[in-house]
Amino acid sequence: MEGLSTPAELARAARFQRARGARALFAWAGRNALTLIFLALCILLSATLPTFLTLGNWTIILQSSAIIGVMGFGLSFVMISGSFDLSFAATMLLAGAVSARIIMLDDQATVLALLAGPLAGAVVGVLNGTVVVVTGISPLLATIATAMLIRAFAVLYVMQTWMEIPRSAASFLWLGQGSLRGIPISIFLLAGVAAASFILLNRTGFGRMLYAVGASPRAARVAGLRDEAVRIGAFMICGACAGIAGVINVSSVGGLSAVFNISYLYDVITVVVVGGVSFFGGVGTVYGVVLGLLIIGVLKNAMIILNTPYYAQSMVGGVFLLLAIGLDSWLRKRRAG
Amino acid sequence: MNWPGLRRVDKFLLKNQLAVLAVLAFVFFALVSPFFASAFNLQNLAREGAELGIVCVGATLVLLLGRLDISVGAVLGMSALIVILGCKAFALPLPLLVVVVLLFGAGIGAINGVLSSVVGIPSFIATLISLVILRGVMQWASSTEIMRTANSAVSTDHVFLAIGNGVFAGIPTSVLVLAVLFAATILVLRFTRIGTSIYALGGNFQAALRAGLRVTALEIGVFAFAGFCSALAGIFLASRLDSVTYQTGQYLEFYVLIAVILGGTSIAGGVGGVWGTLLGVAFIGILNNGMVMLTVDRDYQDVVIAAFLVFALVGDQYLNRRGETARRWQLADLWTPRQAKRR
Amino acid sequence: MTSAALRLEARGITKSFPGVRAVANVDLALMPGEIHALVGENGSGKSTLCMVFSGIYRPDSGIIFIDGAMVRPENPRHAQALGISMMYQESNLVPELTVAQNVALGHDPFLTRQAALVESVAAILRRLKFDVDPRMKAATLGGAQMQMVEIAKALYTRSKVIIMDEPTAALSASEVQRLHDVIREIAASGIAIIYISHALEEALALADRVTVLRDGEVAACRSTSELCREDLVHLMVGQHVEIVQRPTTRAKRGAELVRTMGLCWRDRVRDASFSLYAGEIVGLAGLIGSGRTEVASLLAGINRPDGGQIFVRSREVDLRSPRDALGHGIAILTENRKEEGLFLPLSVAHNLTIGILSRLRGIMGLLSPAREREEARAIADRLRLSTPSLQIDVRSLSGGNQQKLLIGRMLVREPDILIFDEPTKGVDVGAIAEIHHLIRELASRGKGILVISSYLPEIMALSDRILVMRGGEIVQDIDAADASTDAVISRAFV
Amino acid sequence: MMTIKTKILASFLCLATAGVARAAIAGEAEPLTPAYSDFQGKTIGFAFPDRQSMNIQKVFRDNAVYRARELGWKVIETDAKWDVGTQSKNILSLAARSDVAGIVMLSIDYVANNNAVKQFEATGRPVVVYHMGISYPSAGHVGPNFYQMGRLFAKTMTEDLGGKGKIALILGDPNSQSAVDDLRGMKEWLKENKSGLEIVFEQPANWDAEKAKQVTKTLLQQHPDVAGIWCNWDVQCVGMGQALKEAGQVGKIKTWTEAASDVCFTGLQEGYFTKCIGWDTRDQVRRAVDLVSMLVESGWKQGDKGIVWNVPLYIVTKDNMNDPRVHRLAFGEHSGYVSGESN
Repeated sequence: MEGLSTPAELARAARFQRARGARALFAWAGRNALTLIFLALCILLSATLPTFLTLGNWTIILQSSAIIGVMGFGLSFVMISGSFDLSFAATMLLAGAVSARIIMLDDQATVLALLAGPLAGAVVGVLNGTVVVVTGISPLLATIATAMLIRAFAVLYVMQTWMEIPRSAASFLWLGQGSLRGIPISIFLLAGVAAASFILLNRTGFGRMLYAVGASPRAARVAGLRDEAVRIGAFMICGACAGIAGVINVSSVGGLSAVFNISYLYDVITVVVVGGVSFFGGVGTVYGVVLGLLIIGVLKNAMIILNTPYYAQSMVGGVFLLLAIGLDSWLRKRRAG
Repeated sequence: MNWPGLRRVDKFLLKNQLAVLAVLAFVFFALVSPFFASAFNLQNLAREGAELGIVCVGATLVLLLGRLDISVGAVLGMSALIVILGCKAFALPLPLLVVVVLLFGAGIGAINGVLSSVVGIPSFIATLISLVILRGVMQWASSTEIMRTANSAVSTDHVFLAIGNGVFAGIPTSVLVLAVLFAATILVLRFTRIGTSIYALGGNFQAALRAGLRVTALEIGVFAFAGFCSALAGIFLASRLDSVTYQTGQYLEFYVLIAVILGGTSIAGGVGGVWGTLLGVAFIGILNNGMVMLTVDRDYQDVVIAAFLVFALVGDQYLNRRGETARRWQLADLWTPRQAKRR
Repeated sequence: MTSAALRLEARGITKSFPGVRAVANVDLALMPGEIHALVGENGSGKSTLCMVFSGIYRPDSGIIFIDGAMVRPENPRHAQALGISMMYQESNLVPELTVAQNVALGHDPFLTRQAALVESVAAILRRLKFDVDPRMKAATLGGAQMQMVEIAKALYTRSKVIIMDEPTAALSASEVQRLHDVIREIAASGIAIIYISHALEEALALADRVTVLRDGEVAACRSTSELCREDLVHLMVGQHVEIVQRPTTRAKRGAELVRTMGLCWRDRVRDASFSLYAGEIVGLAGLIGSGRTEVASLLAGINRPDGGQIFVRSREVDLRSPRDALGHGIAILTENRKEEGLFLPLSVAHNLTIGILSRLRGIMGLLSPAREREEARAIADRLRLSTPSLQIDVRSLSGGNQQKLLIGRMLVREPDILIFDEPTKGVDVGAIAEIHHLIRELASRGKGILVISSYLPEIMALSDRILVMRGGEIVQDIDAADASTDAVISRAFV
Repeated sequence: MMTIKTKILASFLCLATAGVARAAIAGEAEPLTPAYSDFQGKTIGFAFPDRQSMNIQKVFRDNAVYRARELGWKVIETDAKWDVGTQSKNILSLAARSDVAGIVMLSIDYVANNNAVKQFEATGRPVVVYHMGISYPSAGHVGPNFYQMGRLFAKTMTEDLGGKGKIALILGDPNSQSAVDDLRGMKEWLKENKSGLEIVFEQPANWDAEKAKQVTKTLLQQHPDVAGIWCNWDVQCVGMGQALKEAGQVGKIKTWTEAASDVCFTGLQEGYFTKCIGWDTRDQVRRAVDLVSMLVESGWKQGDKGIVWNVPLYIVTKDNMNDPRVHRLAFGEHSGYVSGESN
C-alpha cells in the first residue's frame, strides 16, 4: 500500500489486512463448506451403502433431481436479482397442462407442445415481474397472490381429469422417458439448463447486470443500467424454467393431475438456498446450486435406500434449510462487520 | 405539503371501506342464500371467524414490528395435535394440557423471534423453516398408532367438547375468548410501555434505539405472543373438530396475512392496529363462509381471495406508505433485520 | 473555577476512526445555565464530540464530569440517565405515536396513565409556550414543532445538559427567534446547553461562550462578547495547508457544455441557474444540506427537476434517468460510494466493466473473459489502482482505491461532463493527491467538471470558478482567483 | 393431418373455450325423470373430495348424481378439491341448509369430518359415506372393507409368487386410513399363514406419479431381486408403471393395485399390472344414494344403528378385463354424464 504516513494510516492498513484475512476466511468457508459437506456425505454413504456408488444409482439420483434442478436454476435467477418468486409451482402446473392439452389435441404436435409450455411459463413470469417491479409490492406476497391465480386458471381452464398423454405421442414422451446410451434424456435437459444458466450468468451482459442489480439497485441505476427491465427478465427466465420443468414432469409420467404437486415448492427453495444463493441478492453461482441439488438429491436417495420413514425426510429438509440460511445470514452479518 | 393529514384521511377511508364492505357482503349473502343468516350458520361463521381472529391478533403485532410470521398455521395445527393426544390418548387434566399447549406455542414463537432478531434470519424464512419442521413432526406423530386410535375415537368428554362447541348466552365460547384477547391487546397497545415500544420499533427504529428500548427482547416477546395466539386458536379448533390431521391449519397463514393487511396494518411496520384487523377478519370470514354456502368452486374462491390480497397490498403500498419518498419495496425491507448502528 | 461548580466538564477527549482523527484532545467546560455554542467547518469534529457525550461513541481517551462526578456514558439511555440528552439533526420522532408518547418514549412507566402523561407533557409544553395538543400524532407536526417536541423530550428526562445539533437548520427566521427564547428560558433554569450551529450570527447572539473546533482540535474558546463574526470565521478557517498548488495557468474555458435555468426540486433546490464550460472546473461550495448534492443529482438524472430547464450543448434535454444523462455525456461520482457506487459482492473487474459490457463481446456475442481482463487491466493501470488481483471482492479495497475504481468506471464511458461529489471523502492522503491530479488532467483535456466538497480548501485548490450555495439557492458565483476562503465561508454561512 | 397453423389455432381455441371443452369430454343421456317420486322437491347434498382430478372420482360423482336424479332428488354438489378443511366447511354449509334431507359423501380424511357429520346428523338427517369410511359412526357406509382387501391382496400375492420372494409397497398417503387398514390386513395374513413373502421396501409417493416413478426406480436399483410390487392406487401407479417400462421389467415383476379404475385397465393392457382387486365402483355410489333415500323415507334419527354395506371384491386380470361385466365394474354406464346442477 502506498503513502502510509500517520499511525492512523498504518493502523487502518493493518485493520484492512486483518479484515481482509477474516473476510477471505469466511468467504472461503461460505464457498467450500458445500463441497466439503457433499464429499463427506458421499464418502460416508459409499462406505455404508454398497449400492450407493454405482452408475445406476447416480443415474437415478440425477434423474429424480431433474425437475427440481431445472426449477432451481430458474429461481436462482430471480433471487440473484434480489427478488423472489413463490408462484413457480403453480406455473409448472399451468405450463405442463398447456403442453399436455396440445399434445392431446394432436399427438404429432411435439415441437409445438414442447415450446408452448415454456412459452406459457415465460409469459406468466413476465406478468409476475411486471406486478412486482411496477407496483413495488413485496415480491413474496405478490407472488403468493399470483400463485393462487395461476393455479386456479390452470385447473379451471386448461386441465381436465387425469390428463393422459396418448401413447402415440412417442417423441413427446421420449423427452421424459427415453434415454441415450442408458442415460435418461431428462438428465441431458438438466445439464443443458445448467450450462445455459452458467453462460447466461457469467458470459452475457444480462448476467452481469443481474448480479449488479441484485447487489445494489441504486448503484445499478446510477451506473446507467436498465434495472427494472433486468429484474423482469429474471422473472421471465424463472417462468420459462418452470415451464420446462412442468413439461418434463408431464412427459416423464405420461400424464398430469391437478392434485398433490405443491410439494416441489419447499424442495426447490431448499436446494437453491443450500446452494448458497443469497436472499439478499447479487450472490449465487451455478456451481453452488448444482452442489445443493446433489446434496439434497443424495440425502433423499440415501433415505429411500435405507427405507427411512417418510416423515423423517421432510424434517431433514427443514433442518438443512435452517443450517444453510443460518450460515448465509451469519456470514452476511460478519461481512457487514 | 400535508402528507400526514392525507394519510390519516386515506386510512380512515380504508378502514371504513372495509366495514362497509363487510356489511355489504353480509347483506348480499343473506339475500342470495336464504340459509346464510340461519342461526346455525351464523354460529359456524362466528366460530371459524373467532379462531382466525385469535391468530390474527398475534400476527398483527408481528406485522406492526415490520416482520412476518407464516408459521402460525403449523403452530396451530401442532397445538391441536398435542391437545388431541393429551386429552384423548393420555387423558391429561384439561387445565394442565391448556397450559402446556400455550407454553408450547409461545416457545415456538420465541424461537422464531430469536432466529429473526438474534441470528438475523429474515423473519419470513425463519418462520418458513419452523413451518416445514413442524409439519414434518405432525406427519410423524399422526402416523403413530397411539395418535390414530386417539384421533379416531369419538370424544365423550363434555368439558373438552364444550371448549370449542359450547355457547355462553348464545355466543360461542371462542368468540368470547377472542373478545377478551382483543380487548387485552388493545389495552396493552394503548396503555402500556409495550404498546408504544412496538409502534416505536416498527415506525422509527433509530428513535426506538436512542430511546433505549430493548429491541431484541421486544421482538422475541412479540413473536412469542403470536405463537401463543396460534396455540390458543389450536385448542379451540381441536375441541371443535374433535380431531386433527397433519394438514390442519394448512394455508392459514395466507388468510391471516390477507385479513391483517386488509385491516390496514402496513407490512412496513409501525402503522395499523388490532381494530382494523378485526374488521379484516370479519370481512374474510363472511366472504369465505358465504362463498361456501353458495357452493362456489374452491378455485374461484381462491381467485376472489387472491384478488383481495392484491388489492390489500396495493392499498398498503399507496395509502399507508404514501408521503414517504417514492421509494419502491426492496426485499431487504422485509428481510434484513434492521441492525443498530453501534460503533 | 472548581470542577464542582461546573455542569459538564470534559478533559482531553480523543476519538479517531480508521484513517481520521475526528476529535483530538478536546477540553470543554459548561457552567450551569450556560449556553455554549460549538462552531466549526464540516468535519471539524463537532458532531463526533457530541456523540461522545451522548453515549453513541466511546472516547479513545479523555474523561467527562457531570456536576463534578466522573461519568462514562455507555449508550444513549445511560447518557440520558446521567442527565445528558441530545437533539439530533434528523427527526427522531415516531410518526404513529402521539406527541405525549413520543416525549415519554423509553421513560414512561409500564402502565402509562394517558391522562397523567398528557398532563405532565402538557405542563412541559406550556413551559415552552408551545401550544400543541399532546394527544395529536407526531406525524402531523411541522419542522419547528418537531424541534419543540425534541426539546420537550430533553426536559422530560430532567436533563442537566442538552446538546442541540443544528436545531434551526429547517426553521424560518421567526421560528428561530421563538426557539431561541425557549432555549434562553430553559437555560435560565440551570440547564447547560451545547448549541451546534452553522449560523454564526445566531451562535453569537444566543450563546454566552463559544468553542471553535478546527480539524478536531479546539481552535479557541472565548466569551461571545469579545468576538465578532469575522474573528469567528478566521478561527474556523485558520491557516490551511494548501494540499495542492492552484494551477498557475488558468485553463482556457471552451464552449458552454451545460446551462441550467431556474432548476427547482422539492424544497431542496430553489431556482438554481448556472453554466459549465468545457475545460473548466467549477466548485460547488456550501454547507451540508445547502442543496449541492441535490443539484448534482438533477444534472445526473438521479432526480427529476420539478421545474426549470437543463441545456446540454445549448439543446434542452429531459433527463429521466442516469441512463439518459450518460447518453448526453454526463457522468457522476456519487457521494456515498457504498450505496450508490460499488457493487460490493462483485469482483473488482466486474465493477470496472459493468458500464462497457457491449465492448467485451467475443465469439457469438458472449463476453470474452480475455477481453474483459485486458479492459479491466487497462482501466486499473490508467488509474494506478493498487489491488492484489482484479478478481478479489471490491469490498477489500481501500477507500482510495474504491474511489479510483469508480472514477475509472465513470471515465470508460468517455463522458465530457463529469460531476464529482465529495471525491476525496474517506480517502487516504496518497490517493487524494492522485485524484486531484486526475481531475485537473481531465479538465485540461477539455472536459467540463463540477466538484462538490465540504472541505473548502479542496474547492479552493481545484476550482477555476466557485458557486456558493445556501438554503438551496446559488448565492454567489465567483472566480476562484479572486475568491478568499473567508469570503466563501462568510457567504456559505448565514 | 392438421397443418401447424390449425394446430396452434386449435390449441389456443381449446385454452380460451376450456369451459366448453370440459363439458365436451362428457355429454351423455339425461336420466329418466320420474313421473312421481317421494323425493321430488327434496334435496340431496353431495360432499365430493374432488370431481375432477381423477377419473375414478369422476365416475363416482357422475353415477351418484345420475342415480339421485333418477330417484327424483334435487341435487346440491360441493367439491373440496382435496382440502380437508374445505370439506368439513362444505358439510357444515349443507347442514345449515334446512332443505337438504341427507348427504352422500366420500371423506378425504378418516377423522377430519367427524364433527361436521355429527352436527349434520344431530338435526336428524342421515349421512352416508361411500368408499373410504370415517371413524364417526354415521348413518351408513357403503364401500370396500379395506382390511379384508389387504388380506385378499396378501393371499393373491403369495399365490402369484409361489409362496416366497421379496415384495415392495409403494404407498400413497400413509396416513389415509384405507392404506392403514390395507397394510394391517396384508401383514396379518402374511404372519398368520407363515407366508414366505418378505416386505423389503415401504415408501410413500404422496399420490404423485413422478415421485412414484423415482421411488420405484430406486427400488429396482436397490433390490434387483424384488419379485413383486404392490402400489396403493390410482394415478401414482402410472408412475410406477413407467419405471418398470424404462427398466424393462414389465411382466418380469408381478404388480398389484387397488380399485378397478381406468388406471388399472390401462396398466393391465400395457402389462405393467398383473392384477387389480376391484369392486363395482358404479354400484357402490348408487347403493350409497339408495341408502340415504331409504333412511330418509324410514325417518332415520341420530342414535339409530349405522348401516354398513361392504361391497364384494373382484379380481381383474388381463384375461377377464375385456369381459363386459368386468369392464362395467370400472366405468358403469354413465361415466360421461354431467349434472345440470353442478357448479
